[in-house]
Amino acid sequence: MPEITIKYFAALREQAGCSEERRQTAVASAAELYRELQAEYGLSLDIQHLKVAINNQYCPLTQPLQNGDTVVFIPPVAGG
Amino acid sequence: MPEITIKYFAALREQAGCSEERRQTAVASAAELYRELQAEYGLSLDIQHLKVAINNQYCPLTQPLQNGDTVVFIPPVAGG
Amino acid sequence: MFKMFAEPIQDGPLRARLQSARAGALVVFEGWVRNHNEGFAVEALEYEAFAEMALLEAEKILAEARERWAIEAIVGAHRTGLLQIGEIAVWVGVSAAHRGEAFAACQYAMDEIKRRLPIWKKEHYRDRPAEWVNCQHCATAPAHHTHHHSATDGARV
Amino acid sequence: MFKMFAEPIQDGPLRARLQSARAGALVVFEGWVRNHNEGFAVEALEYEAFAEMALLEAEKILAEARERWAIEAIVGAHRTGLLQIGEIAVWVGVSAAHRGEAFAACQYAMDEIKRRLPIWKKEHYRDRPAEWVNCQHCATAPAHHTHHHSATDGARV
Repeated sequence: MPEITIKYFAALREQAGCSEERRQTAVASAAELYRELQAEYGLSLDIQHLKVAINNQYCPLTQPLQNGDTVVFIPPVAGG
Repeated sequence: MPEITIKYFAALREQAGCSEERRQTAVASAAELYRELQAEYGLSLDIQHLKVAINNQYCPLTQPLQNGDTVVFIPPVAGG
Repeated sequence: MFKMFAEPIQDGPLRARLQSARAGALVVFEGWVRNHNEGFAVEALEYEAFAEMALLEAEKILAEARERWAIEAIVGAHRTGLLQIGEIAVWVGVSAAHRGEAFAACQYAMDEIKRRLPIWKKEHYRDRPAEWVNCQHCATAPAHHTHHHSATDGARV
Repeated sequence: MFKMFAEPIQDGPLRARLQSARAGALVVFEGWVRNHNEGFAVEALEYEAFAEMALLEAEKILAEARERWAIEAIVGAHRTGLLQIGEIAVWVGVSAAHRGEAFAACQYAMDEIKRRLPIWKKEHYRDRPAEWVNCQHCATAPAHHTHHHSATDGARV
């Protein structure tokens, strides 16, 4: 199974209880990965409010995952 | 005759050769005063490019002058 | 040049990058932590950044500004960590021959920084529990809340 | 508050007036002496002000800005005397709860300062005699020159 690195920030980091993890997963897309994580950690943010970055590039949520990818789910931003 | 104080700035100051003077004059308005000064000092600025302030207030060029008035002819500004 | 600061932003080195004998105008924006937001008393702010992407995205924004306006230089910075009232959270400076371009480029960069950088803030309130701005709204009232990562909803400045 | 400076403008005391725990945004504009104007190499600038009226008019402008936008504070300063390239000729700072108001008020104040304050500048060029900006045009080519005290004609920033 492909191994994926996931980084968590802000509310997602607090809910996941960690800032980074590696996991083996058979999910087909970023969206499916989020549902897997949501079930495991009880993440409260609905996927419709997230963006996803894979290897530091914004991608569609339907993007298939490759072995070695780093995935970040990005909650609504509030910089500045 | 009324006595008027005149202050000069920038190009007008250089042409008049002084920054302030008092003069007795019988002219009826600021515009007439400027023509008197222009004849005396060869001031190069045309009156159409000037504003006039009397006692620190912008006035029409037709404003009559009173004894004790301080008159400043204001060339096109270029601050900032 | 865009920098992330974990310590208070020092504007000296940032300003030095903006110096130019050809520049007649400097516009600087500073975003300060203020003591209220949406009616609640704020005591402190905590900023967290996905720094790698924030820097990539910030450099894109500065390049866009340089492309769109005739400016001499543009520099930015964003703070992370716990900030007290009055501290500088974000800093953008632009030098240009003329002031119209400096104002426009600075304002554009600020709008885009707030909209696009993956940076989040947690507001610590006087009278209720701290919360991540925007996120809690999404979690608790998704049906009535349609900002889709908007720049203004819950934004601070 | 608006001040005239015969010596280099020190922004510390000006910025201090803008501090406010309610402010989330600070916009500062600085007008710098640049090394060229309308195609000519400039070596220095000389500013002369009708100070009493300049201060009266400047306070009116700041009051207008406070009336039109929800801002916390607005402060300005203008330099007089001989300035070298890179020195600050004019300084305007605005603090506000939100950045849109701070940008708008700062830009308005700068536009009006350039348009309305009785302040003049003499440009000292590398390759030709010094001249008072705007005035010489009026004197030598009044028929082709119709700026009527415009803010942009021959203006520096």
